[in-house]
Amino acid sequence: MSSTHDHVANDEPSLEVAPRREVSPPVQFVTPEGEVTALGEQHGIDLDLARQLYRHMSLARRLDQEALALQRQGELGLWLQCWGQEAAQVGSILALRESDYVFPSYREHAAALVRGISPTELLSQWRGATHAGWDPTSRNLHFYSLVLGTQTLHATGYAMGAVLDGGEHVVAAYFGDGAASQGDVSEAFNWAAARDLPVLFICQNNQWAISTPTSLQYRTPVHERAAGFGLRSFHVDGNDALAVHAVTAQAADIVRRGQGPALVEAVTFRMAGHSTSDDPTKYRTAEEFAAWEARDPLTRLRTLLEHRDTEPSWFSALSAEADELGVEVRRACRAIEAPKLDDLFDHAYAHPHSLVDVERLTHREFVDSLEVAG
Amino acid sequence: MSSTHDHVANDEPSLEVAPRREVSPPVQFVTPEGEVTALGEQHGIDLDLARQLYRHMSLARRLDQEALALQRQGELGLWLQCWGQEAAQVGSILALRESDYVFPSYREHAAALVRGISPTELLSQWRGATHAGWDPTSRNLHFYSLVLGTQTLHATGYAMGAVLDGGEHVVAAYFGDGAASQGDVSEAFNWAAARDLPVLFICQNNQWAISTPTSLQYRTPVHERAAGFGLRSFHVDGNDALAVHAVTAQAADIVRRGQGPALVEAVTFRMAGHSTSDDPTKYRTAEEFAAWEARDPLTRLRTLLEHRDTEPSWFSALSAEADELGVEVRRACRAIEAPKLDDLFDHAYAHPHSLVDVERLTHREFVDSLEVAG
Amino acid sequence: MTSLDATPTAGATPPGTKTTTMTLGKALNAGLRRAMQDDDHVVLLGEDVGALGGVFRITEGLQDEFGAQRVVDAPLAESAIVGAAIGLALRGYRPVCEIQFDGFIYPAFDQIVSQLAKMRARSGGRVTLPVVIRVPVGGGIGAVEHHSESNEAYFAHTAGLRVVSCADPGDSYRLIRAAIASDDPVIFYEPKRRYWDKGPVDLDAAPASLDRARVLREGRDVTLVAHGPTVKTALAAAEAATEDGFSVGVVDLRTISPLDMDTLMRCAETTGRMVVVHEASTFLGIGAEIAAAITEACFHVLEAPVLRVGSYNLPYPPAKVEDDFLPDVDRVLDAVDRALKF
Amino acid sequence: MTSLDATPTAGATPPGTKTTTMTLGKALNAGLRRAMQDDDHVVLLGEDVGALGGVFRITEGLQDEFGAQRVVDAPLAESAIVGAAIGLALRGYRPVCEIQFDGFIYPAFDQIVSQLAKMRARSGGRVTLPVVIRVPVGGGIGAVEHHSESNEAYFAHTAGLRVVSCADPGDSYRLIRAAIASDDPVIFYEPKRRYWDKGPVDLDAAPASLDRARVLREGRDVTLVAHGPTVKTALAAAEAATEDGFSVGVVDLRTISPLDMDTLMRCAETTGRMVVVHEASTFLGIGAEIAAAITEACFHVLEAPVLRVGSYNLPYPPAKVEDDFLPDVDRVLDAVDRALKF
Ligand SMILES: Cc1ncc(C[n+]2csc(CCOP(=O)(O)OP(=O)(O)O)c2C)c(N)n1
Ligand SMILES: Cc1ncc(C[n+]2csc(CCOP(=O)(O)OP(=O)(O)O)c2C)c(N)n1
Ligand SMILES: [Mg+2]
Ligand SMILES: [Mg+2]
Repeated sequence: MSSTHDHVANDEPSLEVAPRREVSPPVQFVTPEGEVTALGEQHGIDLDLARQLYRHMSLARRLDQEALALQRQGELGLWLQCWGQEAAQVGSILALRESDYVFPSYREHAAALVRGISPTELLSQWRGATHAGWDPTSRNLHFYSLVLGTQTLHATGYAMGAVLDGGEHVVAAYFGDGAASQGDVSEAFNWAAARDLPVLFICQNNQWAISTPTSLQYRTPVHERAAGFGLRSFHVDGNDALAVHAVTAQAADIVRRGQGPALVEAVTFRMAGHSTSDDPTKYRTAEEFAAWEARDPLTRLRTLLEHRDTEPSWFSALSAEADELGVEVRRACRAIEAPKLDDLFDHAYAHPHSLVDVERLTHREFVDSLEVAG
Repeated sequence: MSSTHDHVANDEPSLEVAPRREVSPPVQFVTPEGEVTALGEQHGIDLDLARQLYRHMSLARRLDQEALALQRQGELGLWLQCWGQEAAQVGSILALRESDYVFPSYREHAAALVRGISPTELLSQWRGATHAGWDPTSRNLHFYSLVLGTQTLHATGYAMGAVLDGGEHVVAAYFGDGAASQGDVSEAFNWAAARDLPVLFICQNNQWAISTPTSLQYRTPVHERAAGFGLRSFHVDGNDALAVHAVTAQAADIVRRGQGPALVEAVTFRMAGHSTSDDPTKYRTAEEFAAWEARDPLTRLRTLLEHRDTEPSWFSALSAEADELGVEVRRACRAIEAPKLDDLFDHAYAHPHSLVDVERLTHREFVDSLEVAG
Repeated sequence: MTSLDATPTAGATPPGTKTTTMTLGKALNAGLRRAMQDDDHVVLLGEDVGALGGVFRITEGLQDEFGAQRVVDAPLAESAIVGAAIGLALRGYRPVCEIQFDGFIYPAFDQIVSQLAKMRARSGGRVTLPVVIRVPVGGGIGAVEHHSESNEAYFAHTAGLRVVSCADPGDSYRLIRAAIASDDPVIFYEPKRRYWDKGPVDLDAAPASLDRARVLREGRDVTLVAHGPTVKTALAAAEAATEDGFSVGVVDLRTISPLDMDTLMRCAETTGRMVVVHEASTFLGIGAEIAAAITEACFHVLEAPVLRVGSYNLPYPPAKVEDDFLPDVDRVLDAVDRALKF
Repeated sequence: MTSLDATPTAGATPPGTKTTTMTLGKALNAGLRRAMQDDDHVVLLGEDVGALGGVFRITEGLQDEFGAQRVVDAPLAESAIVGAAIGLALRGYRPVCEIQFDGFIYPAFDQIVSQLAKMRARSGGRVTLPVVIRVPVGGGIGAVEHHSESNEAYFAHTAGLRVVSCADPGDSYRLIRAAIASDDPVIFYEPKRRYWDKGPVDLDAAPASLDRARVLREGRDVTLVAHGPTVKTALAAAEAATEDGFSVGVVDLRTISPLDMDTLMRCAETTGRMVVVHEASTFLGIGAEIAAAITEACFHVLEAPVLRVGSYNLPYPPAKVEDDFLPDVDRVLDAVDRALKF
């Protein structure tokens, strides 16, 4: 192809679309040391809110620890800790209205507690007694979605319905840094953006998807990607509950006013292994853990509150409340009963299904025959 | 939740990631009227290249028209015209090396002709004689992919293999504005970007996906989305063959030098209906068509060449060449023979498969029994 | 849990006062319109279902009548279409999705199989997902690859879904309305090569049952079982067999999940011989299930094994050879002969 | 077209010189290592297959040995994993994908069914895609939803794929190597609740055949047909039946597509009674195909219908009730009884 240009000419002007300016740092109101940043001062620190956040976070952490212990004792089949992500969850869900429907992923225990999900409801799935522990309409919190990213499309459709119904809405969907790689999530970004749907995407970027670090997952942070689809985009220190709350509130406000979907990327860390089956020492260092331990979301808020005159008695009352919760979690867990397969035949279809009816009968007869025999 | 902030406060500073600056206009070297733009002058206009581009584009248009006629005569089952997209296709594929493996979608007839695909190879699929008309390795051009977007992931994997092999590579994948909405395409962007793979994505944005306009497909143009994933991003007037060539060459150069994947969005128009089964008057206006007719990629280049002293004899020689191609297309099409089902039993598996063996026999026996009977 | 069956008999459409003749495609269009008029929570979504009315014009005129909020041209992403439908259903809507062609349903497979099918069971019966996924299905129209597949077995094997296949205009009108009225998710197959077939449609007819097959023709010697596009083939074969002196019955399955075993057993008992005809490949096609289940239920009355006529274990071939690939009258008659010879 | 069968008999692994005892999981690991040593075009990709060695540790140590370019931690996207594997195969590689759990294969369904399965046929036999998709499959480990499914029927019904299911350590070692050596795409099922079962593995054994079942136990009265996790169940049931005085044979299918009909027919002829056992739901499970095909082939020698023991037509239930859901020795024996009573 002799007549073509030498296209490697280096003196040629760039024809490229100007690359985006540097990544914007996450919004931070309170430093890991508990100091208020300039932005935090500008925004103002609401101590009542801070205490409310701290309380929910403390209770969530206690539940998480109890559940871990219960799994180790064989009372739960599996547990996925939310340790380290309490600020990202509590800060974001508290910034929504209770009427806002929320689609969690599967690690949003702190968010679920804020919405009033009881220990029984929360643990029954992990005890193997049910696939979904609660009635989603009662608290406007959908049950967990385990197939990664699928819930972002459910949120998109739910938001379409909300628009058809009229009024102001925010429909929120939580997902992780790993789930963000699924095509479903991009399809949800795209549809929500194309039709200005009131979806608020909340990505907890906890640096890991099981053993896969974000460096292998993507080239640009998730909020950059979302902006590329035309979403309003937010980037926040996910271990700073006050910042997460403010950012989520602002994003939700945009969404609620019909200005299209938005995404909040909360930068945080999964302190535990992926689940109780995981061994994180296989793929990450003690240094990384230590660095994030120093950024603990509870410590930071406690320091701030202590500096700002919250009484020790307030903390000890909270501690007692957490102890009570611990007792309740242990009691509730052990009390969860296994369902009967017999009942499950009623749950798969809304209308009678002849095959299921036959199989229900076959199963009953078989069980009866065993009882007769044995 | 009385203690929470009033988060709708309008005097609050914005916590949002700064939105991207305005969309960059597409690169243009030659205006629809055939004038060279300042950027075109700066880059330099290579008349030999312009003639080469014009020749391929003319031949492609002729083939396209002949195929349309053949479909109307019942010789082809279906045809999807590339009318209007000749510059986007010829300009881009000519900027690649012949050793660069290319994954087309299904409308890349002009690109296929440049790569030496014969009329027989090109038409046999649309005559219903085969699903894939050519040997992909012989011209480094994969056959068409009809399931939208799937080929972008094949390109990604192919590029992984190329990296394993070592050396400098560009693996190209064509797709449309509609296909870009598929999760697969986003997954390909993401993987290619995360691992710096040598993939060049070429999106022909022809404004429509069957009856769906881009305004319903997305909020931001595809090159913006790609940039969000971390791809090097280009935006070009897809009806300006010289600009498409230069932009693709520059993008390919970046990719070849291992600087990661890039995307070229070529803005063009599907002049015909989606396919010969489609009726575009159902969903778009005559004005829109007329506006794009005025931006015809061939006219523009012809005007330029005429202004720059290309002899009329050169055009008439080309016209004669196109006539010859027309004759060959008609001949070739009618000569394409239907395969035998019998042979297809050999193509589904590489190794013997007992069920297929049995069915091959059953089929033969059945056919024989009919012959005996009838 | 209430039965959806509003009709006393599950036989052929009873003639009503408003019976008119129309194509199967138009009957579906009428059924969709009627459902949208009756319930403003019915919304349609899919690729090109709006101004174009879908590539087969099944939704023609509906966007004009009901607006772009209820007849939604979706972005080009099948997973998103089904995923969004699930969300709409969670919000109380009754979405009807169109998948443009059979071969393009696979990007939505995860949303269908992991979410749509299982969400009710997952929720312990608390969540109801009245979603219909309409799929123009099957071959015989000379189309390119991916436009002629028959994939009902995948969904029939998936617990939590209902799978319906319509065969003629009158019944299609009744079945699509029943599918939309169902609180269970339904995969609704439309035989694309029969879209232009005409037949009587009673616009007053009640929605059909979603668990009853139709005996279109009683027989004494052999029963042919078909659904969707092969019902017409089976009827033609039965007619041809009459000329050879055999009495061949025809059953239109209508619902593939669940199967109407009562009707199938009754026919098997009557004829002792059964041939299942479908366009999907025989290996693990619905004929395998019918053969296995009928053999178990009617072992002592069967005079021959239940035979299957389907397509071969090959990807759908290029259009020029599809006639040899699809079951046709000759192949059905051949199977009838074989059944009779056992 | 050459047969992959390098072994003279398709029976149990013949004892070799390098026979050692290891778990099924370790045997697969050894098979993968061996394949990677023998051919540097073998590459692994999947979620967490690198430093972690996969959630079941089947790829443990392989990234250390062969590097991160040949043992690739993929981004979290199954469609991309299979799509990229297709591209790698087009470039001349032999990719082996890991899908983390059975229930997460569906996002890749389109790439598997429309692309991987059909590309060779599409190309008229010009393109070869030696891709293996490894899937830890089935229930019985007390897992949460989506981690216990059995979905082999979807892929067995898909022309263009081979479907393999391994059952014990020695055979798994031979089958995984055969799958990687195959020029056809293979869906390779690993019975996750048997990963920790120990057995002899002959590291010198040749790769297994991909079209032969194994008769693990000859019987005179009834033949049990199983694959993957239910092979052990079937063996236990056969053992128990002996105590009641019955001679029950066991066939391990090993390959589900194609089925080894010769072996199945021979067994059906010997015993006249057959029971198929699998974890997938019976409705349109592989047992349906075996019942239909065996009944057609052996109609006159069958003394009872081919019976099926599988799970029910429900989404996989919560772990606490999975023992009632899965076929166990009691349910197999019940079917044996029923078969004997016909
Ligand atoms: C479609 C799908 N593929 C694979 C899995 C298995 N899996 C469960 S969690 C997980 C990692 C998720 O990472 P991320 O989204 O970052 O969430 P995190 O666990 O960090 O909260 C994987 C691979 C799954 N649940 N769904
Ligand atoms: C997965 C999938 N869904 C639907 C289709 C049907 N279909 C074929 S072409 C097309 C429109 C494609 O638009 P675009 O990507 O913009 O390409 P263009 O036709 O404009 O070249 C559609 C919906 C398909 N081929 N694949
Ligand atoms: Mg994560
Ligand atoms: Mg387009």
